[in-house]
Amino acid sequence: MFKNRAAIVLALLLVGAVVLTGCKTSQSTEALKFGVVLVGPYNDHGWSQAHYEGAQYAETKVSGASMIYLDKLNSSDRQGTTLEQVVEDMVAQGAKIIFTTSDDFQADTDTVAAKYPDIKFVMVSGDHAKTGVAPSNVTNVMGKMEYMKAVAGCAAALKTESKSIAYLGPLINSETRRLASSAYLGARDCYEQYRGGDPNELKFTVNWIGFWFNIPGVTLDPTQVSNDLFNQGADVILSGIDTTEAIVVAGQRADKGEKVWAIPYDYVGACDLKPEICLGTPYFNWGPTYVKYLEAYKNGSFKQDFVWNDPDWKNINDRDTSAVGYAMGDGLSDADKKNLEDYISKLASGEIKLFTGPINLQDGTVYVADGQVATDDQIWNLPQLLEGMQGASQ
Amino acid sequence: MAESLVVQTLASVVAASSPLVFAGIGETISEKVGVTNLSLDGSIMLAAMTGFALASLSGSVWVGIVGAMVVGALIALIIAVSNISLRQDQVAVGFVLTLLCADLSSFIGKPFVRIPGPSMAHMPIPGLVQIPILGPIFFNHDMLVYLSYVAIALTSILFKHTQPGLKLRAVGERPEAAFARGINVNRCRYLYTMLGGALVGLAGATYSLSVKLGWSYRHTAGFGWIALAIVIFGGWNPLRVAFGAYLFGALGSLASILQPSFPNVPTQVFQAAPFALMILTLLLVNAEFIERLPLYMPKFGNALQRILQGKPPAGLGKRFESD
Amino acid sequence: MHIELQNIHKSFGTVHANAGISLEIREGTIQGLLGENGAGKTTLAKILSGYQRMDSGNILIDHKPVSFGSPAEAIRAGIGMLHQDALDIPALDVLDNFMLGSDTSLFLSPRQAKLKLLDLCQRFGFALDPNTSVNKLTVGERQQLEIVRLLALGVRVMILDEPTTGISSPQKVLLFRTLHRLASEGISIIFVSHKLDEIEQLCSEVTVLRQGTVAGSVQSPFSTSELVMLMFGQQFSVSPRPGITLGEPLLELDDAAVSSYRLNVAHMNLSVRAGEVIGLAGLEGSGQQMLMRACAGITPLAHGKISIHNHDLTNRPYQEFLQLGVSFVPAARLEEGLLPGMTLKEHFALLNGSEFVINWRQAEEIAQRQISEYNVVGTPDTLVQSLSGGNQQRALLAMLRPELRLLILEHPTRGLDIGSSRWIWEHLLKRREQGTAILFTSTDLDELVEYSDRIVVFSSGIMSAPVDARQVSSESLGYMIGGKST
Amino acid sequence: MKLRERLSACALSAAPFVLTFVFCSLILLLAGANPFAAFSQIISGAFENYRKIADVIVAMVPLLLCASGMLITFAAGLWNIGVEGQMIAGAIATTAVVRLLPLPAGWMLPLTVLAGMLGGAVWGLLAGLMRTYGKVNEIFGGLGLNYIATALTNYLIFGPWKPADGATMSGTDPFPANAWMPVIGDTRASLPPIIMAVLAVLCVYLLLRNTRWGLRLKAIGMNRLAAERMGINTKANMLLAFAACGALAGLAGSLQATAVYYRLIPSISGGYGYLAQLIVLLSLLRAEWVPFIVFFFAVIHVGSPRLELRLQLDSSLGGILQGTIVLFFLLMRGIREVVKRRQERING
Repeated sequence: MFKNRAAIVLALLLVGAVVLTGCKTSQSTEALKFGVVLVGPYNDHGWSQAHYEGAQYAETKVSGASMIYLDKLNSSDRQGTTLEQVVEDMVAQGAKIIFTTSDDFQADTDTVAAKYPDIKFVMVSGDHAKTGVAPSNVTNVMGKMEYMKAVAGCAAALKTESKSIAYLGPLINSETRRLASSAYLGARDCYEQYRGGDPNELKFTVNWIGFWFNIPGVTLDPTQVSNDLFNQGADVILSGIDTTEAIVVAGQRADKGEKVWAIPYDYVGACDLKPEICLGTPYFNWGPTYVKYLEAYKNGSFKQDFVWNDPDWKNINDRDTSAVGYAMGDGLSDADKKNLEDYISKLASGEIKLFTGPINLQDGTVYVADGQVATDDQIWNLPQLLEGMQGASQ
Repeated sequence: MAESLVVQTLASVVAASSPLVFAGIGETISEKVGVTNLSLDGSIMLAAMTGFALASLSGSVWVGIVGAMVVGALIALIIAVSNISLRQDQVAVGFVLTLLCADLSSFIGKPFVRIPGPSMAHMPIPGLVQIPILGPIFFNHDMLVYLSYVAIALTSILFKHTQPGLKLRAVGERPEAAFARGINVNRCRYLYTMLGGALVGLAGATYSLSVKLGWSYRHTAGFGWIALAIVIFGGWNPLRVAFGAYLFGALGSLASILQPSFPNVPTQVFQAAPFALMILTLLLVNAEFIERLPLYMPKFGNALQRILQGKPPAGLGKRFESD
Repeated sequence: MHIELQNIHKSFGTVHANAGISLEIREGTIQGLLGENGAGKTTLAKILSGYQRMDSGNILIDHKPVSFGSPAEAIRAGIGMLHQDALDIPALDVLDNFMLGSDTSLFLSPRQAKLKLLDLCQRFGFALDPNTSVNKLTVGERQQLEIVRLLALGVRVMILDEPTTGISSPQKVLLFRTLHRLASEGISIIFVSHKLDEIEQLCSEVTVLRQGTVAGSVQSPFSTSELVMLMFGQQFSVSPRPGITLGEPLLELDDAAVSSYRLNVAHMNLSVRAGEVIGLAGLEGSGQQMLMRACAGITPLAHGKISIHNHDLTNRPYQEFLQLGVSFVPAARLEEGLLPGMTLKEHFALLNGSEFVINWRQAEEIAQRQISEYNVVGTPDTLVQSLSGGNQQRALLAMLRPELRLLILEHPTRGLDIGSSRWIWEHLLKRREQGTAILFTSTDLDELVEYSDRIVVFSSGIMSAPVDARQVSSESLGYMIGGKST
Repeated sequence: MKLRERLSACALSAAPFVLTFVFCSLILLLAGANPFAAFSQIISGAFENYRKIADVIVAMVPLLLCASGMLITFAAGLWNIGVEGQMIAGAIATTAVVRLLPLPAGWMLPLTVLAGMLGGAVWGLLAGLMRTYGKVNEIFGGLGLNYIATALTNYLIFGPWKPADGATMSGTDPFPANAWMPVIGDTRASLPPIIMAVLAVLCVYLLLRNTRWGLRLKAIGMNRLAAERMGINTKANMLLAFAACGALAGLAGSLQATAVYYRLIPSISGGYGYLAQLIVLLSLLRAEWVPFIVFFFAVIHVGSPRLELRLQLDSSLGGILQGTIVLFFLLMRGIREVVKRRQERING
């Protein structure tokens, strides 16, 4: 008797579970479901988490919006799963607009978008909408992180005592080259302006690990590379990768009494891991961007475009308006902060223009002639690191 | 400048190699008693996750360390049970556990990914750290790094100078002879396999609490395989295994230090280096010519052979059943 | 110590190895335990030394019942055993082996142990270097190490299982002298053997086992015919050596040398004619194995020439030797000869035929035919590891090709009872009549003398000139093996 | 008595599945999730519609190919852990043919298949040579070669075969249309790979059962020394086994490139090599069981990303399911043997 009842309860539970999960997928028509495809873990304290929280922000700002996400979509973490499968599943769940958030997804986004002409795609960090390769339901967006990288470089130059700054680079492409170079230019500017030094005596080393984050056996181990960069005499390390190894290693070494600092990347809260040695974080603030596209979808104004968002120069840290920002770190002294604010205001006013000539490429060829300012296209497609930087360009 | 670069780099190498030392020594103990624990890659990962998670939850690194050691010992226990008592192929079970533990660490460890957490306190040893060159290289670390030295020394003494160590070696070399001498072979195997597993677990904790602080998805993947190869390279001798671990650490550093100097060499060459190196060292220690060294060089051949070659314990993987 | 065994039973699966054995051993005597292979001697010895558990029965020491769960308990009770194949650890050195299990303190005390070892060695005239690795010792020396080790543990009863297999005559003399001396010091010795002459020489009393039961106990002096009767339940007559005409020269070794990192054997000259039987005598590891493996094409020659049937095969691949009709039957049957896990049928299928797709029916037929022709107790679907030793050897012979020029056998009758041994030799002699030359090793000197036409003696890597088997006795052979000429 | 025995045998063989279910449920509860919801998501993720079922078949193709290849090496007693690398080598060779040879449409696909098999075979031979002539255990040799193959792919993708608009982890530029395997309807499945996979399993089944080479390999696996004494050239046969397994794995890699991704991507092997290893362990080296286990594993593989999408659970649960089943299977097999032996002792 008792056994029977247990079996019935079990069966009911099973049925209930299936029904419940089935129900979840069909909701009221007012809702706007959107998909977010992340390349790394949603909680990586870096690039992917910045997107994840941006999407969460959009959920609170756009009525009816709700997110479906899949993280770690890369060929080594989620082997055998393709973007197409993910999009298919998201569409099956009712997603109308899908954010694909890595340059890795660029080619696949085009293919999938062609298969789903009714779904809108926001492809982050790519440029196929500009080059005309992408189908018309794909748009590109990116933030002008170059400015914030320059600020980061400036912070590093303000702090360095060994006159040696290191940049922990991911893989080599035009995006990573221009970001590393921006940091370099910012460092030179500030070293000259605020510390009165000769920028040529600054050493700026870039070490590439091979991907946006560590994949054992595929990339170099960023923990080890960070340590080696410090061992070689750098005392400030700028992270260009999606994850947090640089600040973790710096924190570890600071605990040993070394005077070292780190500047993490991507995620506004990245300094949390070791606030006292953090010189700040150049971060992406994706919330407004997500809101913009969701609203555009709702009122039917979504169109193909290539957008490279400036920061909101009125307040680069305004979470409702600015695409990129710079979170000050506790490692900066008040004087440093003041200098940094000054530098930011000069960038805002246009008094300082990054990528102002003369700029030579690493092999010595002139890229921007003396007195000229590089165009956006020139910056976007930077073919090499700049003269004076150490590290591989290709 | 150049000297400080070398000293600093060597100090990092010593610290970064300490988990490999623990894992290599643990595996050596386990293989020396006749049981291969192939699950190292997964064990280390699961132990690293558990260690960090427990340390974060409790606020004490030592809770994490003990937890990680328990995890390592339990995984070794599964291998021991299935091999000794249930007569299953230890390579098969070890391989399954490698994959399983890695997945478990991802699943259970999800809430702990890249959160700030406790780490071992830096603890220079007063006095010793002042020794020029050696001081900063060896005595300017944390407790776990010093424990790795202790592990090397104790294991070496255990093998060479103690009665339990002699029994352990006998069991691994010829279980039936050990049994004839009054040793409880299977109990001995259980015991040391688990001890070895606990050290493997400690290696995991060392990663997440001392070397690669915190936890992230597949945080330590690949190191377990290298540790397994180091045991062969080290010829099942704790001192040589430790040397192998440091050598691998040093060569890894060399790859990242050299990268900027060779901008034309594709970075992938540096990235694959540890594994290519693993194959090369195995080819070297197994090479036929070492077998013949005493023939080529009557004088030093024997000594050189002993240095280069290590014979696996003869009873490795051989089951023993009395009756 | 006085030991009494009452009604000991022990089964392995369906085999009743000890079926109610009762036995008494008085203090300070040398008690023989005689029986052919498989009579249950070793099982009984292992039970008494705690290595195996009995199914039922009683063991009384000084009239008090005891039971041993492990060798440790037996040693604690004063009973130690020397196994047939010395159970030591070759990878460790002599001193480590001596210390292993003898000390209860945490740290080893090698200096004290060394003194003790050397002292014991001196008492019995053994020459053991504490620091050499055991795998460099001879079988006799390993035995000596075991004896002193057990004595150091305070053993009062010592069981020796077939201790004279593989040791030289001088070592045997030394061993017997040692045993007499131990007995005179009050230590009881149980001497397990299937060799009548040794029992007669050494023991004061002998118990004969047959098929797991006691066939009888006899006091010294013994009558050989009575012992044989007890052992086999019948008498054997020695078959007369058949006259044979030797054929043309078949195997030629010309100043051949083989080297391994352990041993170099040089200057091997041998000419074997078709139908000739050559026995290779020598202690284990004296070089005879290397000669056999060189003749079989397994080990390459470092120097010199080898030709078979007028084909120069120097450093040619093993396959060519096979094609020319050379076959090698190793002693380690399950390790080197057969494929545990495979059935007899699969073995025959593997060795017969060359077409890509196997004709299983044909393989079954061949297997069935060979099984019945060679009296193998089994079916085509029997897994080889479940065959008894004698049947494995028969199966190995059944798998040989019918026409062979040269058959090389390592210890063809090791571990077999007399009946099986005789059957094997009948078969081998049939082959020699068809012109197959036979090269074999044995540790049984009688076997060498009885079946060989000529005998070659190896001693520490030096090969003697062949001697006519009719002109040597097993005694003189024993001395030649030990490096002494008669 | 008989019935009782049969029932207990039945219970023992069901035990791994039950235990896996219990174990994974516990883990899910620990993670604060509803186990039933999780399992039903996996099932529905694999069977929801015909396109999903086709995805299961797509995942089955490389698993079948790799598992059947591994049956060959396992028969010879070799633990070919290098299947991943052999898949990658096959994919690289295929990509080389597509990129470097301007072939007419009809020639392209057959040639990519051959190139893939050749590439995989060469990579397999490398591990084999290290094993037979370098005495490096194939586990370490194979594993090292896996990492080297991965590095080689990355080098090609970030170096000589860089896409026109910059290198990324998403791989080379897509292949031209003549190097795309045709798909069935609007699914992602393609017929020729399915046929090749089925043929591979069938051939390996017959090879191991009825051919002399298969028997020789088994002999080597059982006792290499004895096989050598019997006149079998063990080194050559082992190398051949490595090459054959490599060829099948290479074919799998080649098909991943021409029928799934339509380009070379990093880690194109997708972990299928390791998964196939588990499958072969579970099959007890019996080819006839492989297709069923492959199907089961493919369902989990295709269904588990759902956990993440719908329940915010890490999809590594799929791997946990697969691993635990094999582990419990091995343990239960051991327990069954122990029980059997004990009974024999009592009865005997």
